[in-house]
Amino acid sequence: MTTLLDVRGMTKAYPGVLACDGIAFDIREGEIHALLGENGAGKSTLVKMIYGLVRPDSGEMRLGGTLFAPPEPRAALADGVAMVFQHFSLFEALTVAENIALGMDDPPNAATLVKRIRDVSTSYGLAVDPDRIVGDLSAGERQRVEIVRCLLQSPRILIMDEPTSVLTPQEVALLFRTLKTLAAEGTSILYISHKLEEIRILCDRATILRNGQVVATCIPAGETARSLAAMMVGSGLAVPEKHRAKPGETLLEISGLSMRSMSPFGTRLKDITFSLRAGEVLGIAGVAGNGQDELLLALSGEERSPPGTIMLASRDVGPLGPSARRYLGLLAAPEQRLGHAAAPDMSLSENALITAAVRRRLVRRGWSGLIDWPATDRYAHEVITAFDVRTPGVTNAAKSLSGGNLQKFVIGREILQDPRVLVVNQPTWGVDAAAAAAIRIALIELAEQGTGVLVISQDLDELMEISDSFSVIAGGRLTAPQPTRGATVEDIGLLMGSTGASDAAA
Amino acid sequence: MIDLAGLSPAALVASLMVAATPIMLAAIGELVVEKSGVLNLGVEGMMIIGAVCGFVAAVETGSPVVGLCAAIAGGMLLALIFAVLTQVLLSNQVATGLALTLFGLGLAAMMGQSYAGIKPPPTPRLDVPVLSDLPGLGPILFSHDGVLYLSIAVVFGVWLFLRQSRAGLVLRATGENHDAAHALGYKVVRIRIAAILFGGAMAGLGGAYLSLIRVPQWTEGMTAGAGWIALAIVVFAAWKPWRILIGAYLFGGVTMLQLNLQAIGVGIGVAYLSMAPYIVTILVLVIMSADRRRASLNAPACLGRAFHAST
Amino acid sequence: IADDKLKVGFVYVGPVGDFGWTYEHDQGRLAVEAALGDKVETSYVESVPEGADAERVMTQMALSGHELIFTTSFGYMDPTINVAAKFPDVKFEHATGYKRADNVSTYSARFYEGRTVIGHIAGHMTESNVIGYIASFPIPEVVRGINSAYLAAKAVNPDVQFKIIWVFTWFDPGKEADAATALIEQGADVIMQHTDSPAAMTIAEEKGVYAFGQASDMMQFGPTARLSSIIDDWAPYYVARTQAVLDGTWESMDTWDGIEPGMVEIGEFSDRIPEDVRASAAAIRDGIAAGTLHSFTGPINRQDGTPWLAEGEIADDLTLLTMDFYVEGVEGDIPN
Amino acid sequence: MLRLEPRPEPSRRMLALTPFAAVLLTMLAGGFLFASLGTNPLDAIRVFFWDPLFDSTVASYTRPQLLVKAAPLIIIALGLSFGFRAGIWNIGAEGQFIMGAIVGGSAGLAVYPAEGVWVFPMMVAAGALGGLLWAMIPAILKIRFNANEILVSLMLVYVAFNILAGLVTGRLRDPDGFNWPESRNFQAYPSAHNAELFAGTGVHVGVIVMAVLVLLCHLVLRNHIFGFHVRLAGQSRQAARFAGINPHVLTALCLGLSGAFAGLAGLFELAGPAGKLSTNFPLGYGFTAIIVAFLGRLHPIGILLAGLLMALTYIGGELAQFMLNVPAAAVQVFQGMLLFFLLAVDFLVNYRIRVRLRPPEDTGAAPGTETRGDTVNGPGPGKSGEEPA
Ligand SMILES: Nc1ncnc2c1ncn2[C@@H]1O[C@H](COP(=O)(O)OP(=O)(O)OP(=O)(O)O)[C@@H](O)[C@H]1O
Ligand SMILES: Nc1ncnc2c1ncn2[C@@H]1O[C@H](COP(=O)(O)OP(=O)(O)OP(=O)(O)O)[C@@H](O)[C@H]1O
Ligand SMILES: [Mg+2]
Ligand SMILES: [Mg+2]
Repeated sequence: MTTLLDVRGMTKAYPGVLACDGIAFDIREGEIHALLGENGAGKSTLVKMIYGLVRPDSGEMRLGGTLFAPPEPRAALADGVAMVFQHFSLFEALTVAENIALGMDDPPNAATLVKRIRDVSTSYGLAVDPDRIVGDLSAGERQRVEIVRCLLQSPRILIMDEPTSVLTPQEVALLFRTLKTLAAEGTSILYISHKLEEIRILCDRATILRNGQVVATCIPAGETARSLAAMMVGSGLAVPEKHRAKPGETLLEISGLSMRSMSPFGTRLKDITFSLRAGEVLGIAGVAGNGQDELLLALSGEERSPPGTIMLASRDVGPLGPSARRYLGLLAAPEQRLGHAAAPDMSLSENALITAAVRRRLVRRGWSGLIDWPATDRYAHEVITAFDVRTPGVTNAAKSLSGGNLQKFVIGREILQDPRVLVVNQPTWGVDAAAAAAIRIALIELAEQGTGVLVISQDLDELMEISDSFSVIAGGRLTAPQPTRGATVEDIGLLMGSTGASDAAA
Repeated sequence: MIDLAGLSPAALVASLMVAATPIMLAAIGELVVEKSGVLNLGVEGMMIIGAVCGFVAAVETGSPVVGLCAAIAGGMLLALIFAVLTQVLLSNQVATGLALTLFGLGLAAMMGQSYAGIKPPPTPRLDVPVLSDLPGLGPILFSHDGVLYLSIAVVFGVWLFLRQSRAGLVLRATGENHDAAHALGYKVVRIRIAAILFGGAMAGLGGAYLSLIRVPQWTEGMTAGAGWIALAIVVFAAWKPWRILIGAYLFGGVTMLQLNLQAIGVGIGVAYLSMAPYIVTILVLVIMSADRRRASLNAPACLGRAFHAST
Repeated sequence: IADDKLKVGFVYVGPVGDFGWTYEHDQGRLAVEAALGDKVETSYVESVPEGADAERVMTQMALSGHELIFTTSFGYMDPTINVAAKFPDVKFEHATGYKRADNVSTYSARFYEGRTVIGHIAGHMTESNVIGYIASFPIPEVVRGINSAYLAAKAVNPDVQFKIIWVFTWFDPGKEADAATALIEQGADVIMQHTDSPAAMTIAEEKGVYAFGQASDMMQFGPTARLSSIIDDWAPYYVARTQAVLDGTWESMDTWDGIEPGMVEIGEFSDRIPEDVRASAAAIRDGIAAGTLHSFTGPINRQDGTPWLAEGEIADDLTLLTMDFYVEGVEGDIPN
Repeated sequence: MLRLEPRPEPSRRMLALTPFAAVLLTMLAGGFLFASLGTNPLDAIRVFFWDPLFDSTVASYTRPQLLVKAAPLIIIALGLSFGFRAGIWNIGAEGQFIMGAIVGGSAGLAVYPAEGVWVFPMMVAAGALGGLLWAMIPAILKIRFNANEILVSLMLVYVAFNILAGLVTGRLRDPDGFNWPESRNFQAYPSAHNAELFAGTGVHVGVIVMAVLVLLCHLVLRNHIFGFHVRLAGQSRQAARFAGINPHVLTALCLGLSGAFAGLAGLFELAGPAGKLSTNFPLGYGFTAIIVAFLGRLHPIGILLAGLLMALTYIGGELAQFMLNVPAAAVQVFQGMLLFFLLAVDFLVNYRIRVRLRPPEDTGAAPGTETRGDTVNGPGPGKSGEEPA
């Protein structure tokens, strides 16, 4: 195979960090090439430079032998470089066809475009309806829209930044099939993911980054996930040890919970019933957009639920708000780190105050309502130390942290409040392997101390690793929990597909 | 006692169209601005600058057409200040808009100082021999000035532009998610500046309609709050061009009806009649917004948010 | 700063460019400069809101050496009295108010006299017998004007009807234009106004009905529509009062002048008014000036039919100054 | 080529320097403006910025008047700043100002001519309540019907004005006032009069209240959980909900607070400097206060300084009119320029200018990366998170 893209000495500095430091690698024609690294290793920065979104400080690229320095994404697109973003770049209020037209240099008229969308989506098995409003789509569907948008440009290189973090195993399988077809047709794919197993299955070669530098290149199929992780981190990786403690009394009991979503594009919860015991880790699997967010909101108290549907230690907490529930020991950590679990521009101290005010008594009691800032700082510091959050200090803004570090802070903030029940949604989404392992270990340890832990996750390996039992959420319904031991990822995946994931993936 | 028969619907409609045209022009301009994600509260300032520029140019050249062009240019120049401040220097849009109004009112007063008490050249009116005299439809359809027809054409054009054209799609996308638009390679800042300039042009034209056609004279402060009404009508219209037309005509209609009812001698308190247009606007807004989904879908998601591309 | 010129200050409620109330006061100021030349130095502050800001402006003027200050809006009454109390050596002249002090005079014009003249013309000129009246605020002065115009019109045209629109503004060209349009739609073929902008005149010109200039002549806004006008002419009074200060003869007094000394001036009659009407209108004007005629001469009933003035009785100034009722024949209610 | 680059932290130095830079730039540009009008620019600048503070004949009077003129602006802006930080856009403070004056004034007139120390406090309470209730209309319509509060509060300004016009020609008309559409003058009703506290200065209780409120708001924003919730909501609605803040309650609180402050300012103004209700009572303080709030960067101390600067331009403008015969319009233009320059240089607090030799392309962040100078909800101040000590 011939080299399609040759990258030499790419360097990009941001104030305070050298995001990319003389990176050199190459992509061959028809190759699926993985880019691996911890959070903040420089993967996104590198691909943004290739796509013309970020200007390198120095370095040069050659595409098919000729010098390639796209000043803007349009130029990159014109030269055949397309990109699917880590965070979707879609317009929610517009239709699929409009979104796709926006991504094209010279879109044909509406009718032709719709036809071409249909053609591409059937030939690659990527079902999308051109007339639907993107806001109505599930995460998986949105990603298909992005991919179709790229494919219509017939790219020579397709860049995908963490594409699978929001997909079901079936959707992942479908995506992989599509990518392999593309590669077979000669398209090169540059693929970023934190899921090492996927990379082993999919990718022909891998380039591993650490601190903005290339530290290794390898053939993933010839490595284990462990060895890949070790190359990324530069040392061995701790593996969560699943506990075998005996679950205690029932702490949380959900019965017949039905609620409509407050967001226009949300999923309605239908007759959710389950219970969670002290010391138990219950996993909830499911495709994104099947009611996970709504379930978390219902449990955290952001949405009130009908009386009698949520009982915490035999006490009806349905009508209570988040603060009252926290006071009683029901804590939660939502999926969205920036903007939901944490306020981007606020300091870590202030972010600690967001949930810990009640249980840690950070606000003086009685009428005064004055904040005890020294105590708040101390608590934030405690979280940082206990969870090895890498940041200069508690006055740093939440958004200055990398994804993994912020996630450790968000989870740690809840764990150190000594919850009776902790609900987490996607605890390791987009988090690098080392940080993800740390978070999983912390959750298991928490359960060992007698807390009931509910983990909502799309990452089935993660659920297999830490949960005692699991159920599947699909179309707003929850299956009866069953023990994890003895189940396989394939079993759960089938369950997810059979119970109504079909209507989300239609 | 009350002689409602004294109300002639045809005459009422014809006059409300004239009363509504300045606000409609300003509102359709602001709609485009807001669709691109920018909130410009300086409509009043741009209108009055348009009024004075149009007046001065028309008087100096004797041509109302030159006046209207000058008004458009004047409105755009003022809008350019807003554009530079908010798009390049990233100043707060609400405060900058208010300051723009203050500045515009002062500047217009200064420019117009020696033009008070002068009559501008008349703007010709369409006067189709037979049609204009048709009872009912004649005065409504066939006896207005060109700008009034132009204003309706602009509403139609904006509707067509936003719905059918690629540039319109890009504009909507920019207002919807500026980061994504930027990532797709669209020049967010340039698009927004263009939209702001269009808004300035329309506000300026609306102002000149006031000073050259509706009340052909220049007097300080003559817009008297029309710009604020235009802003209200954009929200009232839920950012839909056709509803701008309906909203502006409704507002003009309530105003004219109020005055007519007074003239007939309907014994409702004048103060209550005068507040009627505002209360009706609030009521319509409440009824429309109660359907949360529809209303929220239409507001540009990035409205009023500053955009800065970091590299 | 220390020169021997008399510093005369003017506080205006609107912009001098309003072509109405403030414009005419500023004409008076310019007349003072023209008449007294380098014996005086005038200055003004325009668009001063009534209330606290007015008080501050007057104080600053007094502090900076102004010895005579004209405050030209009713709403400046209390501020004028307050500031005058603090500066006994400064003379104040307050327009249209009723509170005086040793160093505060008041002055106003009997505009209603002018309205009798134009009401007379309007009564003759209307063919539809509907006269439109754009009223600003329901204050005694405006009510008085409506009544005197109505009585004069009625006297020559028993079928005449007044349609009145209250716009609750002194100055909003757009609204005044809309009001004029509505009145014309309601059949008015003569428009009178008690608001300050020339908008109504412009509309009248455009729609081919008659109108009268208000405060200033407004000829240029309605060359064919304009029949006549009521012009405020403050110049003689301002010159005289300034002269009095220069002469040291200034005393606090109350002036309510009308047509006679020229404070209210009737603009030239248009050629479109028939010869005989022009003559009769001139006779009324001259009669009022000579004191042989009064706008409110009995018998006059109030709107509700109760008698107000007996046969031959003339209204007293206090009733006129506080007038809050329509005379018999005017339709509608005074808003309150 | 010049390029803006976000600073990691807002610059303290620029925070202090930019207002001076803006004033200097305004002096320069204003100098040209006045020169073009035939006025000596140096004289004009002196009259605007120096004389109100230091001129031997007028300054002893104008200095305290700065406080009097600024007090309503600052009080209203303080109230607005909470909502603006939380992304709740009350544009109708003018209406709340009017209603505060109407309700507070009516309360006083209702008991006229009763004398007693309770009269004025009762009026103050009624004034705040009037503003608060008027602001609750957009609050309730927003909470219940999701109606845009910018529009509703703005429309209610016109409604309030018409109510005022109706009342002063009707029920509130001074029975001894020759039927002029005005209320009784509170200056002539000792128990209700918000009289000056220090003879000859015009400084009234409202000025003291303003000072207290500045400190109180500062404290609340920094150290009180309510202030924290307001800041949090301004950053992210979702995070605020997660923190247990009920958005409806927050909307009601922020609108209510700004309404109450505006009402309070209205009552102080009515019972003190203005004296009586009339259609000339509203002067646009409610709108000017919005600019003051942003110029003050929504920070209480900043608002105090911005309010005083605004007052300076008003008073300087009056002096310029009669001392130099500058038309009022030029004064307004000058004020507008000052605002523009203040807004224009403000970006230096959060950005630095980089000079680049290589022409930079307009490239930038992916959709996931934060855009600086940006709030999560609605039109917003870029610096809602900043909190200078
Ligand atoms: N726009 C920016 N401004 C300043 N620093 C940045 C910017 N973008 C990235 N960085 C910094 O550059 C470094 C590399 O970031 P990059 O996004 O490339 O990491 P990544 O490998 O994609 O991480 P992740 O696995 O979390 O996606 C990080 O330290 C990050 O903080
Ligand atoms: N404008 C910026 N200034 C400073 N740091 C930035 C900026 N944009 C991004 N970063 C940092 O760059 C790093 C990587 O950014 P990226 O866009 O890849 O998102 P991310 O944090 O990796 O998201 P996720 O964890 O969800 O994958 C993060 O640490 C982020 O905080
Ligand atoms: Mg990344
Ligand atoms: Mg990441």
